[in-house]
Amino acid sequence: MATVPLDQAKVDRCRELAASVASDVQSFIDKHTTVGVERTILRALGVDGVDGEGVSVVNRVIDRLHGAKVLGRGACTFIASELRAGAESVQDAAERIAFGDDVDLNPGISKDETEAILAPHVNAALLRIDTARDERSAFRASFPPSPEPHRYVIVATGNIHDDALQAKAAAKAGADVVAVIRATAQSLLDFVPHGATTEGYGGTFATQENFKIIRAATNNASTLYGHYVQQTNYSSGLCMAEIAWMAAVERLDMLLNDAMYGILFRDINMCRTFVDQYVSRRFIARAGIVINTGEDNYLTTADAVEKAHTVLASQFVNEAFAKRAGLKDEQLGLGHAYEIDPGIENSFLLELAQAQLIRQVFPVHPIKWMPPTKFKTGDIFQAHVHDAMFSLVGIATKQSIQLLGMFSEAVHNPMLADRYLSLKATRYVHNTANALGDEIEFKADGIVANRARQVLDEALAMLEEVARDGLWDAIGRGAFGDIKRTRTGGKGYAGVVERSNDYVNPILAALEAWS
Amino acid sequence: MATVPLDQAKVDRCRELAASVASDVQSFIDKHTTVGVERTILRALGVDGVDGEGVSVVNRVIDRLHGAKVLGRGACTFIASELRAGAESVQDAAERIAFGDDVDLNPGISKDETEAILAPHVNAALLRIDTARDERSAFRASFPPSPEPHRYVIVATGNIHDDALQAKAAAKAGADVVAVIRATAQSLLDFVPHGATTEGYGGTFATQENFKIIRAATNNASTLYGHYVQQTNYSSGLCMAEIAWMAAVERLDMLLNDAMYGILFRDINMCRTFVDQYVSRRFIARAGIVINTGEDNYLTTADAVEKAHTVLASQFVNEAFAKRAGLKDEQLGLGHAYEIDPGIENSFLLELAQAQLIRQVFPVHPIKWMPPTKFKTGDIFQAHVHDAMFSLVGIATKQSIQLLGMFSEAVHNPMLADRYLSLKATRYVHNTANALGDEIEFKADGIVANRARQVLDEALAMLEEVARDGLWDAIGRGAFGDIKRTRTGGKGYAGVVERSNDYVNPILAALEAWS
Amino acid sequence: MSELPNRPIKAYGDREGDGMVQLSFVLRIPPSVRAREAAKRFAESHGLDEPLVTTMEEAAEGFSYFVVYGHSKHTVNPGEIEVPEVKTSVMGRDVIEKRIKLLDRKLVVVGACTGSDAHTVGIDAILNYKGISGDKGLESYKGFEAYNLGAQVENDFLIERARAIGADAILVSQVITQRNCHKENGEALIEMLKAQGLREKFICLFGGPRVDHALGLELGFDAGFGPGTKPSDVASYLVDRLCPAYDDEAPH
Amino acid sequence: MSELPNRPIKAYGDREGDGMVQLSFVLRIPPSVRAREAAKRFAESHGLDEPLVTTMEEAAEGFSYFVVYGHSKHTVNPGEIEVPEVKTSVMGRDVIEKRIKLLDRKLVVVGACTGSDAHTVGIDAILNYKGISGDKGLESYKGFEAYNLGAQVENDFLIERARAIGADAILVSQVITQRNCHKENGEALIEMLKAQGLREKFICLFGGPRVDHALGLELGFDAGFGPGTKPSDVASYLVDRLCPAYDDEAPH
Ligand code: B12
Ligand code: B12
Ligand SMILES: Cc1ncc(COP(=O)(O)O)c(C=O)c1O
Ligand SMILES: Cc1ncc(COP(=O)(O)O)c(C=O)c1O
Repeated sequence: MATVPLDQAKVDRCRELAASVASDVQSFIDKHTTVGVERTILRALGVDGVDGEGVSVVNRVIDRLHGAKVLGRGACTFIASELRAGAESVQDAAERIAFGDDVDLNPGISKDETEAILAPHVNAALLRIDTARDERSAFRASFPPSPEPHRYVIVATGNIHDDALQAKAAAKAGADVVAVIRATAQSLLDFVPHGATTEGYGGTFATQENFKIIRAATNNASTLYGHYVQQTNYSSGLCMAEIAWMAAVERLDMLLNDAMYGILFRDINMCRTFVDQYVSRRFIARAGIVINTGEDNYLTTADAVEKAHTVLASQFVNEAFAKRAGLKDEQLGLGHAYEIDPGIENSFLLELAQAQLIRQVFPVHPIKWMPPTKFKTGDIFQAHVHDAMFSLVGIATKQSIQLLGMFSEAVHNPMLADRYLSLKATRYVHNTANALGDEIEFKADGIVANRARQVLDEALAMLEEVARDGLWDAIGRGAFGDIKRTRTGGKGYAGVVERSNDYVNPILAALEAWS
Repeated sequence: MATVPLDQAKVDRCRELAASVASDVQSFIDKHTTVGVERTILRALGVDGVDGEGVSVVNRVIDRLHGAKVLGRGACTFIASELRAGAESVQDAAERIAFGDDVDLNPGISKDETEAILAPHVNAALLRIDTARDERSAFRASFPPSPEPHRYVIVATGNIHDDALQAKAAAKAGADVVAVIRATAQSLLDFVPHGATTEGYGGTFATQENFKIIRAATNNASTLYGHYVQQTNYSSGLCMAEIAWMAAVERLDMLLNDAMYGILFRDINMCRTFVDQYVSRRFIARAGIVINTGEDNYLTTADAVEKAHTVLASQFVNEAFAKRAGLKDEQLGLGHAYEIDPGIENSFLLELAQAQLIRQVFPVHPIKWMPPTKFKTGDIFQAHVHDAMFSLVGIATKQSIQLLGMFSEAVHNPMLADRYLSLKATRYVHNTANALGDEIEFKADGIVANRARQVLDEALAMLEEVARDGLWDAIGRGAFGDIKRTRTGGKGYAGVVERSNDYVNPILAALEAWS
Repeated sequence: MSELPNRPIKAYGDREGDGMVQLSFVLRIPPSVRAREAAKRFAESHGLDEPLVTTMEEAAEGFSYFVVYGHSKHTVNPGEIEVPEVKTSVMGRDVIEKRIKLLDRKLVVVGACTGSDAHTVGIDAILNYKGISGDKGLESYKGFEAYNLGAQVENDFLIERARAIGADAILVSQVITQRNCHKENGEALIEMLKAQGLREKFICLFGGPRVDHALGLELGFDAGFGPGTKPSDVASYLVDRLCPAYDDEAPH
Repeated sequence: MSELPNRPIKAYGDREGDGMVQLSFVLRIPPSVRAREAAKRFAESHGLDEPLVTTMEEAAEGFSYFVVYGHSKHTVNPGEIEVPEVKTSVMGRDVIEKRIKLLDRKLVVVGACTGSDAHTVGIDAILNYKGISGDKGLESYKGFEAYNLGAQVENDFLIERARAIGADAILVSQVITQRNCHKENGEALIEMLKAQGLREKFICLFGGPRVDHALGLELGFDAGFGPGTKPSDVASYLVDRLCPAYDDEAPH
């Protein structure tokens, strides 16, 4: 296979530096919780439903506890205390906390007592995740494995029923993975909408019911068309962890999940994001879900030639965080993208270099290869060719997951025909050049090899700096995606809570204890 | 540069065999002339114009001589005899032969006398060609050379004035070469239409006036857009030689011209074609025009995987014929094409192999790379991607001239927008992957290398057979393009004439004497 | 075919009824703010609501190329569409051979690409042994005697040959369609046959990439065959027209 | 702009007046002979003569995708089109700086991508030093003081900041256009300014990939800027509106 020269010592050093970067942040994470994390734990324990105003019970519970400044003990403390006080079920306990007049917000209950009371519920919570995972795996195993790159398309009508139709259409046309894009502003909502939804701007709300509807559609499509169709969504934004749990129990295969995307691209507070990403990933690890990180996005705000190394550096950081959350390499779909200005001479070679470098640095990781977007214009014919070159690099460098480019990228969310034509073109390119990567070698001192060397060197230099300054400051300087954020700025900071000494979270503890 | 393994001994052997194939046919050629050849000589001597019915004077002259069964002496004999008899000019002499009542059809005039009488006219004829060539070269030299592959597009409105507009449009969009496609049935006409034409099915008539109009337009475009725009047309069909002469004096840069295309694809008689191609090429050689051979066509009627070697074998034969007509390697734009079923796995690799093999076998030849046509469908989006892969092979294997694929190939002759988009996409692909060929190497024993070996071996085996049986019989068997033709079948056989002992053709002699 | 909706439907972008269509064209005006507006209005005149001009580029001096998306107001009712279709259901090779056997002679067919048209690949696919996409040509059947006259065949020559060999069917291919020359060539053959009182002697089939059954009928042929036709389609049609049915075969 | 033809023109394929256009769409019917005919009629209803359905493919179960070429009957008269255009002619950097100098203070601008829109690349291109395609952003001018509030900025916050810094101009970017949310966001800002009696205090500019001057005006802004806008366009416009002209400059 065509390889670029790779100095393994440098790669090892990058990993070492990233590990230290992540450890530094992890020490913060381990001392904090967030409203999102606690809501997630409630959901995992089985709390469900909305009140008369359509507000989720989990939000009511956590808002109350947070308002009372007692969330630092962890939601479990209060559930256990209500159960002890006679609540019939976890749901009942939650409703008492949410709506009850006489709820004890400073219960005298020890960590041990809480753990003991919740033990059966914790077991049930874990069993639910494990069962969903095993069910998904068994179903998936009943189909032949799809060749890589897996072809990933998005649907985004705003109406979940239309999305289901589009998902099946895509599956028939050869899609291996279907993502339902979220409504534009959902990531800034500090709650997860409830039920099936039929209205959304720029995408469809991620709700548990919507997940169910798409899972039914993709499973149906798998059976009909004889290949397994993966489902994915976004564990990102202010409800990162809750969505991770929903995805776990609704048998999703993949999730967009990144340690820094929300900070950079959604202006979500760093402290919040770091804590949330950790907990979300603990669930993801257990559920056997593959994550897709978002480094591709950097190249939409920063230049893809100058800042290519920031993608690689960030991937090491994402990897380091993921490891701390128990994810296996096989679950790390690190993201990168074909975003170099197509007008640059030999840009195809630079893209080849980057794609191949990342393939080699992360050899067993299900690398996620993202299409050109920024330099797409409304000339759909030209855009289609641009995507073809992208697909060619995808197959030549053996990327694992390929999000298909759409010729209408600069126009609208993809429509039925756009997706159909993209799948058709991609199938052609992948098939006609299937063995290309095995057929060629790169010249030892050529453009490709030198570019790969350069990017690794620059990533290493950058990681040295980040490790020296700490991630907080690096982000403050605009190291990633040319975007600067401050430690206490951004959305959702108010939802970050320091854990008190008697903080208790037996579900997280169980996830952490699991290998 | 990425190369395929090439056994030079086999290549040499192919050339040797092709030479013997061509020599065998050449001995026939040297003993014959045709109505087309003789008309060409008249044109070269300056005979021009049409009669009241719009029939060219050259046709009238030759028809009369042929009707009288005296053409075996060569038209020059009669022109000289009329000049001796008092004709004021060559034109007058021709008109006397064409329309006169008392013309001597069995003149007592020796070869030497004919040559002596025509000497000044022959000199003028040669000077006209040389002047046109030098003018073209000088103009071309005033522009920077265009990078290869030269981008070649066709225009084909049927109306020469619209064609001129389209030619300039294409030049602005980056075309290096503009071809005016001929009207559908012109190649079967045994005369060249006269004047500017505005009606044509499937293309525009090749006439001397039309050549002038396009030359003016392309020269104007060269000046406006700062890069030289080459003009090309078809020296093919029953008037192969006449058109070659017209192109020579009207300063065309290239001509579609093949030793066998007319036989196979137009069912033109072999004897006729072999003689005509020889004489046409003698003019082409002197004019410094680059020819494009038509082996690409084989892959529209025969399978491009199974019959790839027939393309290579035929190129050796075309080369051998061209050498016998005085053409230099630098004038031999041997044709081949991207016509493998795009649905075949690794078809891209097979195309790479073929393109690279031919590039290496004919290293200084301005190889002509033709786009997919047969497997194009009316899905213009998919067709555009198919063409992009073709362009990529073009740049990676450094083809010299690339006829651009059109996404509307299965729909209509290209329109303004089709050409514009094709040029745009090709420019992108060539630029983005400019150095690809220098960057990669093919695996020594891979699909590409083995395919190249196989094709060369098969071509060699085929040439052994053709040399053994002779070209006449090989064509009779369907060796090229799966099409069978017989020696005396096909159109235009009646126009083939055995040269008599006193056959005289001082123009051809001069061309033959030129190095 | 009765499952087609019998109500007006709109184009489908990604939701029922959104009417989304994509349009591209060139106008002879240079790119400008007004040119963009002209393109928008031009699109509107086609019945496109809220047209979005996604591209305006100078395709040539004084010409702009546009891509537009818009919501088409128009509908079509598939249920109301009547269009002639070749009725024969395709038979297997054995059925074809068996039914020709009942006739006790071979079916003789002659085909050509007529006029100045030199595109033989289509007619070759139908007649020659090789066939297309694994479906072998009529030549490959024991029951057929197939003559392929090739390209650029004049109508009178084709008729002459058909008579000479006692053909059951004449197969005409026309690929070049510029200014409807395929229709002229096809019609001319039928006229010529009629003039010679021979029309009824042959089954006449018309084929090519721009041909459908309706066009074949319109020009006076018995049937028309378009893109994707397989030799077995043609064989089935001819057998259905010319050979007796045998008992154990379902009627149609 | 007077050079635009003042007569109805048709689309141009490869000859004046041929009207050729290309159309693609999906209909919710499976591929069939009748579906092809339905596509043809659907194309005809858009005013396409002799529509040629070049592709019919099953894009999904029960859906067909079509590509059609046809000769459009429609015309548009470019001469009749009146469309508002930003009038300023673009100035060089030195002219811009010189004219701001005449004002004796800096021009203060504040920009943001408002509502839930997170697409900052466009407003960054206009405001930040880096600029776009070699044209540096307003920050790079000595005469400008540029504040970029980034993404997802609420209208009230934007107004508050504009007041606080004494802005001359407010720059709003809107990229997401689903169901016209960009129009709503833009209009809401203007309404809010009006309600607070502040509309006249600021020059208000609207921009984004689906924006043009007409839309800007429609929503109550002073101007609208679309795809391809350069920082120097915006700088020129602002200088033209806010700074005195100096003598040796041609009037406009
Ligand atoms: C191959 C080809 C050629 C070859 C033909 C070789 C040969 N011996 O056939 C060569 C290179 C010689 C050639 C030349 C030209 N070609 Co050409 N050619 C093509 C091409 C690429 C493919 C056609 C093909 O083989 N299709 C495959 C066959 C299997 O499909 P088919 O013909 O549709 O046949 C099927 C059905 O239609 C049906 N069928 C067909 N006939 C019949 C008959 C019967 C009785 C039945 C039952 C069924 C049937 O069954 C077949 C099997 O399914 C097309 C573009 C394209 N991709 O379509 C252009 C195309 C057809 N050619 C075109 C042109 C203009 C020419 C030229 C005139 C160009 C020129 N000016 O020089 C010349 C001249 C040829 C001439 N006088 O006819 C145009 C036609 C435009 C138009 N619509 O009028 C096309 C569309 C290309 C283009 N975009 O310009 N061409
Ligand atoms: C980059 C990008 C992103 C980045 C944004 C990063 C960032 N910080 O900006 C990321 C990855 C985060 C992103 C996310 C999303 N995106 Co986005 N994105 C794009 C993309 C690829 C490029 C946009 C861009 O940067 N263009 C380059 C700039 C320079 O151009 P511009 O914005 O037009 O700006 C120029 C002019 O318009 C003008 N201008 C712009 N603003 C202003 C203001 C003033 C005052 C002036 C004078 C001029 C001016 O000047 C600029 C310079 O010339 C487009 C697709 C495309 N190719 O267009 C999709 C696109 C815009 N995104 C889209 C969508 C739907 C989303 C999401 C909602 C998807 C989802 N559901 O998750 C999310 C959510 C974002 C949100 N809430 O806003 C859609 C929008 C569809 C629509 N029309 O509504 C697009 C078209 C993609 C698609 N086909 O679906 N996206
Ligand atoms: C990791 C990650 N999360 C989320 C998103 C987008 O989701 P949202 O805009 O809903 O946060 C992206 C970008 O597509 C992403 O890469
Ligand atoms: C050598 C050669 N001559 C001529 C032609 C076509 O010209 P015509 O059909 O007018 O003979 C071709 C094919 O395009 C060709 O390759």
